[in-house]
Amino acid sequence: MFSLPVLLYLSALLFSIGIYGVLARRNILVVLMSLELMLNAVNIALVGFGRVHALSTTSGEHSGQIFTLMVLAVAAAEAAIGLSLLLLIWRKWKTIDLRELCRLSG
Amino acid sequence: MEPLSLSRAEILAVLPAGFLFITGLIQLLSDLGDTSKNSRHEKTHLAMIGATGALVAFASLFVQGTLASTGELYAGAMTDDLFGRLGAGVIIVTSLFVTLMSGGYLSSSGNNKAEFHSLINFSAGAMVLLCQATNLVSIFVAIETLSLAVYVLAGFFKENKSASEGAFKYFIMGAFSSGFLLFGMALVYGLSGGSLSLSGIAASGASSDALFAVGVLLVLIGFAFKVGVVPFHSWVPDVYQGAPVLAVGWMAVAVKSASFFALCRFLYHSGGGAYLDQILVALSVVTMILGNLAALNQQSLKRMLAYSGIAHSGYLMIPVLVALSGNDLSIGASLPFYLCAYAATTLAAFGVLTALSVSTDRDNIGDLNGLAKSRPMLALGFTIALISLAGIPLTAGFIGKLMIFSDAIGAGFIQIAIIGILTSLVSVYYYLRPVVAMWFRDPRSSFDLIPAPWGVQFTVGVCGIATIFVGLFPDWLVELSRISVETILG
Amino acid sequence: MPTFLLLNSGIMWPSVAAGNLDLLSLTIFVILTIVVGAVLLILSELLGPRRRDPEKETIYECGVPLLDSAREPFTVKFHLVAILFILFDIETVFLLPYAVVYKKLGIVGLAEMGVFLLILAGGLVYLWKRGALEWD
Amino acid sequence: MSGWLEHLIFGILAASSVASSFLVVTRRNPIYSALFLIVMFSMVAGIFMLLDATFLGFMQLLVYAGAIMVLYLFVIMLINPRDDSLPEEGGFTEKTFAVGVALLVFSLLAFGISNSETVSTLAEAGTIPDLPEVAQTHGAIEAFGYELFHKHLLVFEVASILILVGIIGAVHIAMKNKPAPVELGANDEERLVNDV
Repeated sequence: MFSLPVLLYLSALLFSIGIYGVLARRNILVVLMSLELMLNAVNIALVGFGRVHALSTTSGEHSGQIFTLMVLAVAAAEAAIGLSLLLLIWRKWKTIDLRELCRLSG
Repeated sequence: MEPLSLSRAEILAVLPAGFLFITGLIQLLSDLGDTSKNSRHEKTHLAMIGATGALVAFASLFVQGTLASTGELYAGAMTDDLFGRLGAGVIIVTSLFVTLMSGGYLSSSGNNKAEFHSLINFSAGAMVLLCQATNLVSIFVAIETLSLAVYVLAGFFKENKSASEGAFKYFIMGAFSSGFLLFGMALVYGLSGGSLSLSGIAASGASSDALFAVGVLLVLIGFAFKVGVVPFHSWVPDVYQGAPVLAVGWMAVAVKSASFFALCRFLYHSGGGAYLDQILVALSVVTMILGNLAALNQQSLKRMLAYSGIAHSGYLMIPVLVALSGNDLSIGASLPFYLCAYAATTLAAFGVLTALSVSTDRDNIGDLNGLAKSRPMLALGFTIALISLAGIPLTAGFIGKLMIFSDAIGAGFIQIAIIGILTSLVSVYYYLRPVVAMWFRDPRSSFDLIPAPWGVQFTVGVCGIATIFVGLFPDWLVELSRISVETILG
Repeated sequence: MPTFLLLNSGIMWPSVAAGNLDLLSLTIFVILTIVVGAVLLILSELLGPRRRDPEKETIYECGVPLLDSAREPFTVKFHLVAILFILFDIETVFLLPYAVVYKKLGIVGLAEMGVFLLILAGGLVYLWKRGALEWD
Repeated sequence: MSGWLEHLIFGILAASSVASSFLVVTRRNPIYSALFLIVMFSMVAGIFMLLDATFLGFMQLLVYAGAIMVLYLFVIMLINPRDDSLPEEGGFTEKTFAVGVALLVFSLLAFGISNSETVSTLAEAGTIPDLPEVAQTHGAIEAFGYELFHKHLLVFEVASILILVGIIGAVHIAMKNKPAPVELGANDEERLVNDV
């Protein structure tokens, strides 16, 4: 059961759950969390491929893991900027509802 | 376990991006003195640092001596071939002009902080690396660095509400698209035998695999968001209207060309799956049609330029599609040329918009009435830019479109070329409306036109002249772009 | 394979390589803490006497009766510090691999890490001068 | 390590990560979604350790569950400490559109995974535990750091620029600019205290 196709199905499933979260939810906080969820789903696929190709790859034994470390750094910087933008929106509009935000700004 | 070592070529290859990062840092630290007041006076020292940094970075492009590429650098993370350097050159020149313009523009809007200048330089450095990146990790990190910088630039004027709301929408769309981009890269990495470098992916020959095609499609979707191709363009008009004019100019020119250079390099190496040609055809056709039609009845100048930017992304898709379908890559040579022409033209257009926005923040076409009488030079610059965007002869835009459509016909994509020509005919109408307003309407503009900052006048002048010059003597740039395309595959 | 789990079958026990021992002990530690904590809680929940008494419900000697729910909005200062914590946390994540390998990387490695830290020191100076760290 | 145990543990981790991610997306109260997201990050960290990426597993716990979720909880407490101020949930059309796009992407990926020859050839090599042994130090911090600095030096430097851009952005956007608006009357004093 713990094999590459299952890992890929798992990461695809988490990715789609993240997509649902971004598109369906009106609470901006949950949208930002779903974005983190999507990036994390990809990490599973990356590390899985890295492990499978560990001995045969040309780009180095830990190439998948190093890519994931970079995704970690990017996700953290994105969360930092996203939440400060959210704070700016909260200060100006006093709402964290995405649809209302669109309505207010016309 | 030998210790780390950097070859001379590696150090020289990273100089352009390195100088841009250093200038950004110096600008940031040099402006820390007066934190309190929102300074009204124009901080020329920031513009000077930025300009010298950009010029030194441009010079360091040629310090390598030979234009030939010295192979894989930093273990395959980056290359210094001509294609990458041509992209880097476009980015550096654009950052030079935007830095010159930003001094006057920011001080007029009372928000004159060094963050704007340093973010422009940081994102310029990241774009230079993006044009020269040859492995998936460096492409991804470069795209994310420049996107983060541009999200902050879009929301730079915190006070006005629509800017912060547009920036937030841009952030969510951008983060969403980088999720797709990343998943596509993970699949391409996994299915090409675990090789991160683009040459390894090309060598692995997995492009017939179904999941590999899905991976390339997801990467294409990620890039399509960044570039603003139709199904993924909904953020473009709002952000272009909300964000500061200069940040919009930076997005329209630099971010688009860097993304296209990286997309081109990626697709050339990965080859793309079986269905990629049809998808690219569909994307470019729909983008051209919708982009131009939507721009027809736009009253606001910024929204009109936003939709024209989307339409031009559609035109730029054609050389990518043409090069991918045939196995002869030199056909796709029109892409670098068109990007250079597009960069010069759009910079002139946004220069004029910056000049206008210094004196008024109303930006519908009616405000241009009689501009020719009050500001003949500005009106001339804007007219040249619009004519070149429309593709009317004697301008660089015309040569670019000519090349694109002749390549498309040469490679057998007759219908796309016809659609392209028809849509650019349609675009002539909405490009000429402001020209008519400027030259043939009597001025009823109620705002007093304060003279544009020197940086803006300089930019509009130089870019206007460059557009005409390339329009009249295009063959040096055509030759350069044809050679550069051949060097991609190394 | 990570043989870090206590439950693996006996045949694996003697062949646990030295490298994995610390992982194994880590797992034992984690499992023991969870088990001991759970046992204490559950036992006191089940065995403890449960006799309601108004006297017991009153607030402990010098307590202040509650005015409002404890969830007051934080000031924005916490938010900015939390963001900066994340970003400098990422810096430590990159420092960790360097700290383990710096001997093998030699002078060029030192120069690379120097550039990395210089850029982030520039960020710190920017922060400090912009007044992001002031608390009042 | 006998195979069945690793399959069992992977099954538990995968099932709980899918369940907690589903709960993250569906809970009305953002605090519960944040807590379930922490659970999901720890499950994914467990999967990393099963895949011999021990350093990465701990970094995932340190950065994601440790730092990012702390920030999320800070923001949640900052924005809606009371439960009544939650935005009411999206209409039916948004939900169906979102489910449609999510299902479309999942079916595209599942179609790709199911009939991709490369994945099936890779899977023939057996499940992950039966794969050829990797070196004992694989995934440990030393080999990871060595490879990070030798093969990905350029990306390491660009990462510092990424963090610096994050710092500049966060400070510029999140900080209220110094000159507080002066038009506040005396009676607005207490409003200033509550104003965030």
